[in-house]
Amino acid sequence: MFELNDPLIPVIGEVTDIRIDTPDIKTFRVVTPDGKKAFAHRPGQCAMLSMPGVGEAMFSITSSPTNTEYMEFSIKKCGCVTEWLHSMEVGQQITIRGPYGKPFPVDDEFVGKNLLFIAGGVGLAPLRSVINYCRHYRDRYGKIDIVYGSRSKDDLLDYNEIISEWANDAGVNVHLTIDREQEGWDGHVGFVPNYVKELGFDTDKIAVLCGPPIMIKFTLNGLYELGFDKTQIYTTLELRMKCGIGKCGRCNVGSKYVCKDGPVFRFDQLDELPDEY
Amino acid sequence: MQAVTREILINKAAELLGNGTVDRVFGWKKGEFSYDVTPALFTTREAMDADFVFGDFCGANFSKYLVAETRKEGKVLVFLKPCDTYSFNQLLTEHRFDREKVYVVGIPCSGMLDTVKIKAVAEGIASVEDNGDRVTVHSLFDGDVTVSRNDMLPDRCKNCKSKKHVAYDELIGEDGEVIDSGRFDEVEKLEKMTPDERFAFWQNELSRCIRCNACRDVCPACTCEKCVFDNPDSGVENKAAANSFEEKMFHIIRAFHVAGRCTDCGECSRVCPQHIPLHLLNRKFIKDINEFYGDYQAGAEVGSRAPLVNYTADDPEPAEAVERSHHDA
Amino acid sequence: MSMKNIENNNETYRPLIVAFCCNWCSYAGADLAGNNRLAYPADVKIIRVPCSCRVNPTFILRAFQRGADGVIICGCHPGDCHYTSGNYYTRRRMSLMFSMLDYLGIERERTRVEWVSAAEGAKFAATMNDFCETVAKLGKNKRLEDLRCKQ
Amino acid sequence: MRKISLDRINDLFAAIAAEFRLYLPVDTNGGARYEEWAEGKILSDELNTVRSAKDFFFPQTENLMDFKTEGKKIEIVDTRSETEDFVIFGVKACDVRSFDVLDRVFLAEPQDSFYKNRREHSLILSMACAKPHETCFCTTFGIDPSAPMGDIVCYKTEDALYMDAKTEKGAALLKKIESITVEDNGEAAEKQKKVIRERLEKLPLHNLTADRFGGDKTAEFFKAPEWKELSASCLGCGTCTFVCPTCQCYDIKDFNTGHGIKRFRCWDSCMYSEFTKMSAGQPRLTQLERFRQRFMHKLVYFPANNDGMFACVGCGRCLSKCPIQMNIVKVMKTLGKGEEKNV
Amino acid sequence: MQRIGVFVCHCGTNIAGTVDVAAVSESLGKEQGVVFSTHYQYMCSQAGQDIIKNAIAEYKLTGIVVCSCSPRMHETTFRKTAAAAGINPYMVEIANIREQCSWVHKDTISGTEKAIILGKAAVAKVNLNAPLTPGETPVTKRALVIGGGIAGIQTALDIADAGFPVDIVEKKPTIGGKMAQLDKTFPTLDCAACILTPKMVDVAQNDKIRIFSYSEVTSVKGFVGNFDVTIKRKARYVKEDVCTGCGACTEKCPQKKVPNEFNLGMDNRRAIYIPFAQAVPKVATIDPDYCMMLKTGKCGVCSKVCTAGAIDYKAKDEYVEEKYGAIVVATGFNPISMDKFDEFAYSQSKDVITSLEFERLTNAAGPTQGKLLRPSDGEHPHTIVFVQCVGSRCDSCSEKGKEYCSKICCMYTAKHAMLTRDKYPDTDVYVFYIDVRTPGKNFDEFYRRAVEEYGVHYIKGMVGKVSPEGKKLMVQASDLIAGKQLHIEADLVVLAAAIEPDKSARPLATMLTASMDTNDFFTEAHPKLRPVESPTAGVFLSGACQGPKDIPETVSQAGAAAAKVIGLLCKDKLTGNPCVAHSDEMMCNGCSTCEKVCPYGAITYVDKEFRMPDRTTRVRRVAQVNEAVCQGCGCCTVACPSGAMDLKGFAGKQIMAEVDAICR
Repeated sequence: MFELNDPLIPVIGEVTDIRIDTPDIKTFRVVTPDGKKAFAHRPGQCAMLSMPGVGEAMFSITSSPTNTEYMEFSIKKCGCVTEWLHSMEVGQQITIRGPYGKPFPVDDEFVGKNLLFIAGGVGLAPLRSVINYCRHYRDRYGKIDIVYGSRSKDDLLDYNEIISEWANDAGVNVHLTIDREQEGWDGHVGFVPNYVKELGFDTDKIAVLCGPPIMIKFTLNGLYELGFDKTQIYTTLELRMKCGIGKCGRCNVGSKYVCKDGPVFRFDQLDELPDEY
Repeated sequence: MQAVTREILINKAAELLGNGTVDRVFGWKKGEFSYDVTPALFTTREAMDADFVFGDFCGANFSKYLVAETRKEGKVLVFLKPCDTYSFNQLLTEHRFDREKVYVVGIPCSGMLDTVKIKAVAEGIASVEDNGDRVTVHSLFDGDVTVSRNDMLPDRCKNCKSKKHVAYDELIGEDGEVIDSGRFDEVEKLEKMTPDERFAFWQNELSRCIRCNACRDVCPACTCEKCVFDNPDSGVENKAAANSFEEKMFHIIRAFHVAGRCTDCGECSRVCPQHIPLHLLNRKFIKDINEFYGDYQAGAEVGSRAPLVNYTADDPEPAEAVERSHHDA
Repeated sequence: MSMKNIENNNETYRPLIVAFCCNWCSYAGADLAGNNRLAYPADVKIIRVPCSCRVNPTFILRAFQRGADGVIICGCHPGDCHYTSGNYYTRRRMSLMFSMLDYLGIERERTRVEWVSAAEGAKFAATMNDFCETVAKLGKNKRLEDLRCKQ
Repeated sequence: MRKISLDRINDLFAAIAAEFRLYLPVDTNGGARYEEWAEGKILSDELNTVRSAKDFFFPQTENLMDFKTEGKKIEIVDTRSETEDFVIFGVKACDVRSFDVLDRVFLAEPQDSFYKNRREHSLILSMACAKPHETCFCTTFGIDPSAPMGDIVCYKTEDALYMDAKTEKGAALLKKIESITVEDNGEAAEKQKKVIRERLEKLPLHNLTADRFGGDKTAEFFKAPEWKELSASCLGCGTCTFVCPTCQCYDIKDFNTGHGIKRFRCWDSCMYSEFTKMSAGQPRLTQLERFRQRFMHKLVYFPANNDGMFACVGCGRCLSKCPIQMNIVKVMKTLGKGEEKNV
Repeated sequence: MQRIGVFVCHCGTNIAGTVDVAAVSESLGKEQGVVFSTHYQYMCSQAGQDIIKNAIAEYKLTGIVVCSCSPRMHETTFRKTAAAAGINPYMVEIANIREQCSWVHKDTISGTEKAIILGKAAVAKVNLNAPLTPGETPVTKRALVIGGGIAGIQTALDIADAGFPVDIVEKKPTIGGKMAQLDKTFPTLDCAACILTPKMVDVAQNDKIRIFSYSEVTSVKGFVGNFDVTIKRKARYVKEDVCTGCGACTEKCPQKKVPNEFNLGMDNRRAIYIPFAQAVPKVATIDPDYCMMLKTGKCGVCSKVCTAGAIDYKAKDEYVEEKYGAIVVATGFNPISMDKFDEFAYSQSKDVITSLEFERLTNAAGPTQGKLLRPSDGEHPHTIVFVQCVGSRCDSCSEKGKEYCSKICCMYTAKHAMLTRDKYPDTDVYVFYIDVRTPGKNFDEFYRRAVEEYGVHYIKGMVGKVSPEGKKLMVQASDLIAGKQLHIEADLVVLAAAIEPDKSARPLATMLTASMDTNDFFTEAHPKLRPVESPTAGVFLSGACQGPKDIPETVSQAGAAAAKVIGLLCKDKLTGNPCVAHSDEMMCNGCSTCEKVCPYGAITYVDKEFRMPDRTTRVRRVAQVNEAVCQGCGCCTVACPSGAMDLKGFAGKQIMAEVDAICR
């Protein structure tokens, strides 16, 4: 009866590349020991990474599903598992299981729509997957706007990719901002929510939000002011998870399990949930 | 039967609420059955008249609740039984709450009934009637059974260490005396066993532990901001009890952590869903402390120096001490 | 690891002894035993602590969990503590702890506190010889072991 | 229906045990608990066991897998093995229902192979409740203690045990013990049922209803002011969770044995302050929120996802075990009362 | 994750003879975190250290494990090596595979196995090591001496001699202490005043020394190098800087009936007084308990006669706050009260006196101008009985005396007996003793002279009872050697009262967080090796506050304390031991348990505002460790129930990792 793997039993992943993105964010490239992508996923989905003896934690898969060679995870140092991951060297094996959660509706609701991605800090990590997916299938979607802000230039994730690839794509507008003036930065300065309002987007699009709670709160207000409706705005949640399959009870909010029914939610769906996320 | 009545307590509380001494009362609230009594806050006489209860099943020690209660605004009235006042003092010694924010009404106690023992008397308890030295259990199916009240007392009340209040602002009824109880008899019985017998005894008891943490969470000495068992950095964190080592580890360390601070209130044994006689671990420490370093009752006075933060130049050596704890030998 | 297997196959049971030694007296005493080439069994593994009062009873339980057969704590003689009073606290803590272990039916001979000064190399060696022999006679620690840690 | 006289009940156990591992409630000084039958073990007369029967399928701790690490390499060792068939004797109606609740969680896709393994290899011999306790309220959830589910239903009278197979597995087992049992017309069992039903009428919680709760009640109850008072004296221990037959939250932890890592699963409780804590924050900061979660889950969230099935079976364990006597009945009555006033 | 280098030393054949060093190196190379492992002939040699330095650079090591001799031998060496190569010295751990392995085990297999295990333990520990930096604190270059007796005087003079400013706080109006009350000193019989008063003058004239007489320390805060002390200068109603010490006021003051404490109440002084002729500072003081002007507002004689205009009836207590780097306690001793010794009739007869009263009776500046006269009637006593060990060496269960030996009584009694016989050869002198203890240079010779040359009757035995009968004192005693009861008709009985620490010592110890023994003597940091230091860093002990002492001992200890103070004040900064305790404030319960076990008073509690996880703020009482004071014993870490307290360098996790590695 055990020919099938239990969902809790992971596979081995090997770290083949480590990129230092910001002082506290690193991006890890992970493949199976025989060099393949561990499993297929959809944009916005997550995976459980673990180092035996240290712990297991859920991370969103940063790389696009269209990348069939490997997966990438952009991880911010903030706890014991992430601290350990940050101390890894290339060649280190870890365990990986997934994919978990519901993806962004890139193949239904998003199709044919203009898209607005708003991210703050490490919040870009889960959006990177969907942005690159949409860039890959560019003709399926309308205009793409990306607003991304961070504390400083050094804290901007994937800066090179944004500048050299995203910004050059046709129909993709990238709006970068940092919180405070900085030498060598001639772009916009200011917080993301204000910048969104300044930019003043039309409501003919779907917005996807990801970032620290305070940013989400104010950006959301800004979008409402611009006339956006809750049904047009998506986000992705972060909660403590253990099993990833909606059984252990940890990420239960109302009748939903974030690991299974999320992490991607539309704001009108979130409104139905008790305020415990 | 308890010497004070519900009415006396309600009147007292109403008086203190009325004259502004306190703004809330920590007391017992009645539930579905006679033994179904929950600690609860009351702010009005009307609420107390409706739900306040005092009787044979009001065993919960309220001292620990004061840690959280005193962080709130205002002053709280709390009813403390003699044994609770020891925990109260111990918490004060450890600076766990602000004395000024509590008004203590000491109430006498004639021992609380043991729900487990009552339930063993008859199946389907409709109600329990206390007639002084006899207790009548009304069963749903089997009629009435009358038993000796003393037989229905839990070990902690049978071997009550003190009927004297060591802390109060006001006392209802007469104060009692410290009692020379037989509370170490059970410990001595165990000490007289062979090591194999003792091991078998504890293995049997502790193997039932489900690590629900009720003993810890009810313990007035366990008010740590973060318990070592919940702290991954402590090196002893664990929450599973399937492994016999971990149960032992948990209970040994917990007993050691409260050694010299445990007032022997017996709450740990009262709440254990598996009826593990946990108080026998604590009492062993108390008995040893008394024998090795002189009598010491935690909480008897505020500010006393606990035996584990004290020493004398001629304390017994560990080997000698272990030997001495078997004074039969 | 391989060495351990060879030993297990060829020799009789040897106990695993963890010794906590205070830096100022007993660790120096152990060094003196070394200087004087006073032999004691290799079963004894020493952990250096600043003072015997640094030894938390949880360390002792941890050692037993992980497979130690005996735990000994060595410190300065009472009155001679480098930190004036540390060993007095050790004495109280360990008296109570050992008494508790005994109460739980765990062989009392598996735990010991011994005061060894920096000048007592001979006493250190003799103590360890005696302790090893005592624990060896008791055999493997079964009452405080954690089966998960047994390979 | 098969019958065996009580003085031969040991023969019955021996016959079953010859074929399967047999577990049954026996008395200990901490109340009744399931133990594997062996010669000399006597069936407990207690109404129910202190711990529920969920342990058989969802044990307090279980090893999930082992890891070996060397340098940068990791090896995963699958430690699973197929369980042998086993029999649980004397499961009460409430606990039998709890298996359905657990199935909804563990057998939902993706299935939990550890649970499934044990569940599929079990045979459940349920027992009708002769004398329900004052804490019992299984009828609230539509459970009939006089007619429990299970592979075989048993009735115990003064002098005999009656067994009725409800499944094929059950029938096969009854067949195997045919030689020591006799056929019975079921009259005694019916009589017993009647007695039980009469007794149920007398229970103080007999009229408790869960009608006011269900999957669509989140908005109604989540912000109810009553939670504050209900949770005020909650100690935050895990007693209710751990004795509960349907609570199934778990934690996954690693244990370094020095020779490798064991990844194990153990019971966890949503009442624990550490339960949802993560390095980035804590969504349920207060005991009120944690307390509310437990009861909302049982009475609202779980039914929302499981066709209205409540995650409570009315066994009453939490009523008798909670250190401060706070329990689901008080929650239901308090919250329900509020609505009554509005009507 | 650390990058650890393992270096296994052969120590010639010392290690390699019993331990397969190559196998150790190879095995440890596989441990978690180890990226480099090697072995070498002599790791401590320059070449060996170079191997370490090169490996640090080449493999970017963050931690070092050296398997070699005892850390007590070369830990410092390898720490310096690591520091020189740019990694924190506290990232080095030593596995002792020589003293504790190769030298004590003969068998190569078990020796190698053990060496590997010890190495694994060290690796496990380094994996959890964190860089540690010793804290630095500045030193206030000023010392405070509390007590102006001979101990305080000597300490102050020695410190001032080295060029550091010193303040002396003395609670009496003058410095000088007990020694100023003595007549002659044993065993040389010099006059106490003759040797003491020049020193008092030296103090007065030394511009590095300030005297706060008639003052008390009321609060001490801070720690070694940085004490903040508040000194209360009691109002003496005489302007110290104006008074010339002429003494006119003390002669004219109409209040003549004030018991003179300097003469132990055996005569009277005025309400305004100078304790004795050589007092320093020589300034008058008004006794507010007796001064009519202060009590009733009627008198003012002293003000009228004072030509300097020094009298100030409106004076108030003043508080001085001062910073000090070091504090010397020299609070001295007092004879115990004789109230509980009724059997000797001390309270019934004026002619039963203590030895210190006897000193005053024989002192030329005393109430009898040095003539030995009975206090009751002023007649010459002809039979004097000295009783030894009154209140000393008592049973532990006895409630009235002390268990310890007061040490000085044997010698001063011999002195008293000898001096009496010398001046008044017609006097019979009996000394009752338990033992005569005379260890000390020329002490025994002195005692023997008393017996042999001066014919003092030394009788081994205790006096049972003294009863006054008429003008006589009937002394009942036993002679243990002769085995008989004695009845002596004495004129004067002198009791060698036990000495005890001054009553001011206990509250002072609390302020200083210095520990005391059960007799209220200050505890020394180490009874043998650090006898003049208190366990509290920066607090030093001088004289009898630490235990009974005679003058030479006191003076030598005073000098030793001064030397320690000078050593401390010489430093500009104090570098602490970085292996100190620290508390995790979020986990601290504020229970004070750690504070109670800390032998150094390094832990204090503060009320601090915290932002709690639920975004509320709460004031919590939390422990804070003063790293400059903590010595790193770790006692608090075990006492702490919540595990908030940990010890850097010997953290609980580190020790457990070692345990795990050993038991693996």
